[in-house]
Amino acid sequence: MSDPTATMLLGATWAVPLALLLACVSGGLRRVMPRLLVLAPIPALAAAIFAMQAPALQIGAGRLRLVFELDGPGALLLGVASLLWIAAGAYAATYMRDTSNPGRFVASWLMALTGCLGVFVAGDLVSLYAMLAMLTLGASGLVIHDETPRAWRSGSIYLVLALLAESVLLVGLVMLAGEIPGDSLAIRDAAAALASSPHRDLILALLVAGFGTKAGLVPMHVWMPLAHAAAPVPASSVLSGAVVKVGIIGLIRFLPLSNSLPDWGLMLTVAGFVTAFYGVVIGLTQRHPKAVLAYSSVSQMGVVVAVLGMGLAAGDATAGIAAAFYASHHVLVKGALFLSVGVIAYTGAARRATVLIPAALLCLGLGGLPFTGGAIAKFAVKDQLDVGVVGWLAAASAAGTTLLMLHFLGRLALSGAEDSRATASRGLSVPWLAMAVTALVLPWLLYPATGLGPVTTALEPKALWAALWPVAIGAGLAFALRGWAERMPRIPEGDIAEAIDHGSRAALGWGARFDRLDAVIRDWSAATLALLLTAIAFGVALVIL
Amino acid sequence: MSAVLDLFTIVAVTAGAIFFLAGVVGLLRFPDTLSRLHALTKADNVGLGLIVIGLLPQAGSLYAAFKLLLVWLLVLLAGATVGQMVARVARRAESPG
Amino acid sequence: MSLTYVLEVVLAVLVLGAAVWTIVARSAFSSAVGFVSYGLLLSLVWVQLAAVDVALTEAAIGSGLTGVLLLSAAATLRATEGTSGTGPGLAMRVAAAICCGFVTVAVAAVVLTLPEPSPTLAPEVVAALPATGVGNPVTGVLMAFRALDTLLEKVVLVLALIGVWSFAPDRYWGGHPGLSHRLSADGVLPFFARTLPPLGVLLGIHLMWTGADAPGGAFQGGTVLAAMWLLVMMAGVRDAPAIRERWLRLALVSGPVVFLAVGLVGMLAAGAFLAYPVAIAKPLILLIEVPMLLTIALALGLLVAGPPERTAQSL
Amino acid sequence: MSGPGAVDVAMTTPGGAWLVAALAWPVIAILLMIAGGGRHAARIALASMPVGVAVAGAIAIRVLPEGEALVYLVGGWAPPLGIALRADALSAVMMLTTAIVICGAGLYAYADFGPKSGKPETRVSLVFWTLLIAVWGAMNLIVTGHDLFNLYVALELLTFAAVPLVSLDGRAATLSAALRYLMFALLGSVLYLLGAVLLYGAYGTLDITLLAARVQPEPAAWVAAALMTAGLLAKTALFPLHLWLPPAHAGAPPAASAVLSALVVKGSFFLVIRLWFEVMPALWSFSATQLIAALGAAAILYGSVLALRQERLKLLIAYSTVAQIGYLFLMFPLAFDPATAQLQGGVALTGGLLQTVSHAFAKAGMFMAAGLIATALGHDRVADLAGVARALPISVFAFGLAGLSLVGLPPSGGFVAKWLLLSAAVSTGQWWWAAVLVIGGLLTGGYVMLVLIRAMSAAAAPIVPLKPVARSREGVALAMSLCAVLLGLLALGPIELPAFAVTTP
Amino acid sequence: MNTATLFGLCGAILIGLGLYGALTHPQPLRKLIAFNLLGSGIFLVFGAIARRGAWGTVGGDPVPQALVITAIVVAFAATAMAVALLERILKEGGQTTLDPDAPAGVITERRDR
Repeated sequence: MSDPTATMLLGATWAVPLALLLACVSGGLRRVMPRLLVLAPIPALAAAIFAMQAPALQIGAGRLRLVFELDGPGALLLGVASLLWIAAGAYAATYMRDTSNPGRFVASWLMALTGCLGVFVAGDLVSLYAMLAMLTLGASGLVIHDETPRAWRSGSIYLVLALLAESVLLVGLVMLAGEIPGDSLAIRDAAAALASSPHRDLILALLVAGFGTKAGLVPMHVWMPLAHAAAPVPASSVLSGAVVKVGIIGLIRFLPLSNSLPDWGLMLTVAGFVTAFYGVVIGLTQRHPKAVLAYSSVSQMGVVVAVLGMGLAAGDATAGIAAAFYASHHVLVKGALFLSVGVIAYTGAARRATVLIPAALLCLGLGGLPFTGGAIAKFAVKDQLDVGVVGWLAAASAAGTTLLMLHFLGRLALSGAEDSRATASRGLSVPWLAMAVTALVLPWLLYPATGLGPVTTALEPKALWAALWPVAIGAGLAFALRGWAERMPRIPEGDIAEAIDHGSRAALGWGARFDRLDAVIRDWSAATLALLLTAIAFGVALVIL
Repeated sequence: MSAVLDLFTIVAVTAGAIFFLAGVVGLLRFPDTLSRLHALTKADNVGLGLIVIGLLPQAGSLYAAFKLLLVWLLVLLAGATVGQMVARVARRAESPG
Repeated sequence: MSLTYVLEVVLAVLVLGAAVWTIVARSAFSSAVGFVSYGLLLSLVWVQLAAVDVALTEAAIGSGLTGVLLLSAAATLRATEGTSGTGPGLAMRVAAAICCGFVTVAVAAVVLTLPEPSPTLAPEVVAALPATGVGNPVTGVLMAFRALDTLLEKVVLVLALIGVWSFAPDRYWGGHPGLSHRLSADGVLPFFARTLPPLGVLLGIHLMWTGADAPGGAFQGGTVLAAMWLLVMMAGVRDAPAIRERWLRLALVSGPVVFLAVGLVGMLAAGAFLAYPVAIAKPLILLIEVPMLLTIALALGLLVAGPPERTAQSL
Repeated sequence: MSGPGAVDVAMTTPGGAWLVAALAWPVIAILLMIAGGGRHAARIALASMPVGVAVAGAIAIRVLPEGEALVYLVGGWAPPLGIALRADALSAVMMLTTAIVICGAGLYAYADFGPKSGKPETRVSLVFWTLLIAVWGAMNLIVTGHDLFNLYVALELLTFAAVPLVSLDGRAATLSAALRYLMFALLGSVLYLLGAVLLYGAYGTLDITLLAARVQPEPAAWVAAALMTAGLLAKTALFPLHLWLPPAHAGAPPAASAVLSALVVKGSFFLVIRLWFEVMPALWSFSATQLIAALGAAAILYGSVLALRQERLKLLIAYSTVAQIGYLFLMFPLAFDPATAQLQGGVALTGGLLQTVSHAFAKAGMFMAAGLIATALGHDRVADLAGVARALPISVFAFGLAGLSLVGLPPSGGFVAKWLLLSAAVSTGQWWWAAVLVIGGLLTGGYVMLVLIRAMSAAAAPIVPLKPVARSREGVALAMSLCAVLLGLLALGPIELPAFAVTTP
Repeated sequence: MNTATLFGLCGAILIGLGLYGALTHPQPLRKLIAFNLLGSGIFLVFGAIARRGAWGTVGGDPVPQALVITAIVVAFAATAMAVALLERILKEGGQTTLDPDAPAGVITERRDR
């Protein structure tokens, strides 16, 4: 494919969904839109395949011009994410058929889609921020879609935390922009400038806090279980699969991986593993399968961050692509598993196996079961995680993941339809199975493209054993602890979110104070006095500098 | 000659001033509105008249003298009108019904 | 310590006394009365400040028309005086007094430290006055050097009038301002209102005419005319015109229209907007001032008369 | 001819006559409307709007490219004796904004205040259009006036035009709102006048250029600066002087609210810029700039919180104006150059100006959209907006786009403004203002989302508009919001943003 | 102390008085009177400045004098507007204080005009 066309694809990646979104203003188009959702991500898929070497797409000429381009990690994540969006879109067309408010659903969906895919192709600070904002607005719309009190609470907490993260990011990005020499806001230049910047640590802190929240690092993970459990199934599938990866790609792009920063590396690694184990432990206490999956996502993102942390500590640039590869496997698996939750709800006891068996494969795959996509994903990050104590931690987290996922499998089996002959419609089962197969197979096909080495090395006995034993331990634990799940303490979804509720209640109290204050300030005499005081204050400020 | 005129002026103006004084005293001392009004308007009109007459010799030109007289006329007119109106209001106020 | 200076100090004391009275007076009406006398005293101050034009304006508008407005408003609003509450508490009053005092002190300090010799534009005005053909420097400033202000301020008057009218209830729109309620043929006031106006109109036009070279001008003249008109309307000799009358509207805009037209012609004839060819500067200025007199008289009168309060039919 | 008293070489520049046109056409239009009566007022106003746009455009074309100011000496009399008109880049930008917003308001309002065929002249049919054009004329004068007293007349003109707009519907509540507005605005303008008087007493001129050359750090200048600033802030309704704004802006008819919130408060703000950046750029101390920005910051936080707490949509928007006005004042400390102890144009000023313009468009769009929603629902309770998004998608979309710009999300003009202000704050090391910007953005996002989510939630029963809402009016609202958003795309062009820097003589 | 300074200071005091009245009087009409007081105080200061600018035969700088005349007319227009508004509010039975009116400007049921 010729370069200009490929470059155009970079634009189409976000322009096509955006166009569909704008089309929603017309009622007629809004009605047919659910059936078009499946088409929206196709340009992105094409871009991921063809546009990797394509020259960047530039819009405008000023310093704030928009740049869109695709690097290795970006292409990898963009490809798998677009696949998930396609499948989930098809799934949603059926699943949301009789929702109360289809208009808002498609609008939010397309908004989130635009933002999510746009982030992967964003090549400069402004467009990156723009896409993140778009994503937040759309995603919160998806979370509150059911309009249950739970949905409202989750949605508002998500919105607040996401906007907070973006504000922190904005400050970081603006500071970073100040460090870039010449007239450019390109992300690659920014990342290059970051390492040598005098404000490096402050900027890094802001960026890590921002992207960390997006990726669900503990303790900024609160929103994830809430949002993913509250949203409709197809939505939580893309939220947990694709959307959280914007945090990862952000870290990959901005962390100066090529020059080693041991302190920051160590910090990130610790944060990553804490998150990884925290997610497993809390996840085990959850009842709702979607909540369990959400906590598993928290845990998995922790692993990815740990990978990046080790890479940053060692100054090893390949950590970026490795982390991206690991994350892209998670995109597929987690997306598929969320879809399965919706499928099994319509599946009777008789046919349950048709859902549980592929689900089980995926679950163990996430733990790293040989010959699954998970195995190759784990293999891809061995260079980072296979060093000393970190190696043991990684293995432990793999075992924990297996345990958690088997717990999920158990909860999934319990959440079938009453009617034992019931069977899910093709509109649901086909996308789910397709995603399942993709999750198992695609990573093996993609691995060579990452340039991390030949696939065959992943099939050597040593590698197989390294992948197998943590899974075995995890399965063993699960068998030993079977039934314990009931006796686990009940921790609410989003564990520490209660604190936020208290905070908001207090805030409301303060609001009332503001009303009273306003009545005072807007009293005529008070305001006129304020006028005179203002004049006097300026006079004083002028006389005594 | 001019001395005589000056003397005339002094006498006339002083007389006028005295009338004004009387008017003020009446305004302050008389019992009811109507008689207060009576004192005030009369005294002031005459007083102003005397002052104007007294000033006529000092007016440089015939035009200026004419203007002085015009002022007096206007004051008379206005004084009469206002006195009338105040008197009406006063009567309405003092004799209810 | 000359006699005039003593008189000036007394005058200042009187002015301040009247001012204090308007603030502390118990009823709004007596406060308004106080304001009128304050205005008259102030016009004497202006004379002492060698600003006779301002003195005339202050007496006519600042004290006269404003006084009429305030007095009638005070009469109308007397009913509500109780309802407005007692105002802010002692603490607020003290704070207010302190702040206002501070402002006064600051302004006074500036007045006392003004530079010597004082910067003045008098020489420039005197030097440039011949080009305008008028002899009264103030008129020169108003009509030539700062003609833009004067033009805009006509627009302000007309606009304020539209604003005042806009406070009328919809049903009365186009009707008569609520001054006179019945047309009375007899009585003293009507007689007064028949006798005085001819003289007043004469005086008004005279003021406008002499304004070119002596103190006076369109404003002072227009104000006198407006006062005469108000007298006629209040006495009920003539009813206030219905505001929808076409002639009224046309007369209202005539002043600014001519002013603007002459100004635009000036762009071609004298090379600048609101510039007058030296040869015919004075005639042009008079040409402007005649319709301006009309506009000012009408606008001022109607501003006092207030928004329409009766439908045009109910005469 | 040029006044013999000319101390200064100020000369009418080629094309300066356009400034006269900018002042003359609104006056002509107003006089025509009064003479022609309310039955023709709407037509006259709409017919004159293209003229106004053309004039504004002509001035912008001459000024913006290389930032060369247009000057016109009225009557050929050079300052200090005469009055000069001067249009620089700032003026041109404000003029264009005024033109677009007022045209929008006119088109939007035609349905409400247009002539009713056969009926005699009605009150609003004359008043609204006269005052709308008067606001335009006053704004033109404010941005081109170069003489402090001339500007005082302009300020009063603006007030007299704005106040009756507030109480156009004649309800008791709006009438008292108008009275409060009038009284406080008058206080503000006399304080401004007092300052101007003192400046004349000390320096013998009111011309901005001459004053800039003569002003010294001394009592007269200090007192004048303080009084004028305070007076202008009162007219701009900067916290804590906002007592009059919420009821006034919320009570006026939508088209009027749009003009009031978008333009009228910006008039006095524009004079603050003139005063601080041009008349006395060297007079301001670091503490003074910090003080004015502190008021701005308070306005941002306070106004946003109160907006969050409003139950009525129009009051919410009005309080959002209180908050957004605060942003305008953050630029002063950021434009303060400690080296020369001067206020200097540049990134900060550009950001502030961009904020002014984008807020003008966004707020116009918001009020228009809110007006349509209120017409359709018969109420504007935020709590009961469910289903509006389906009934009036375009209006809600317009509201959303406007919100996008207020929150400062790309690609809106609000974002670029925020970006510039943030980078100015970072580069001058004044972190605290950056924090204010960020928190303000969060709160803004809060109340915008509050409305949008409510509007988008499903109604129990689909809404049937009480009155039909014309698509064209929704279109106008949308156009305003689009202007706010597309303004951000300006930054994509190679325009040298700091070109807006004030050219201090 | 010469005439100009005397009346200049007089103006300064009037300004303070006017401000105080506008601030403390509960009734709008009294505020309005105070506002006029404040205005005339400012004009007086300007007049003093004009007087100081006397030059040759001209008793005072005519520019400030002309400006004061304009300003007086503007102030009158403002007063007229305020009075009209005040009387209309009275007729509408609206409140005649300037203190915050909580529900001001909210649209209840839209009345057709």
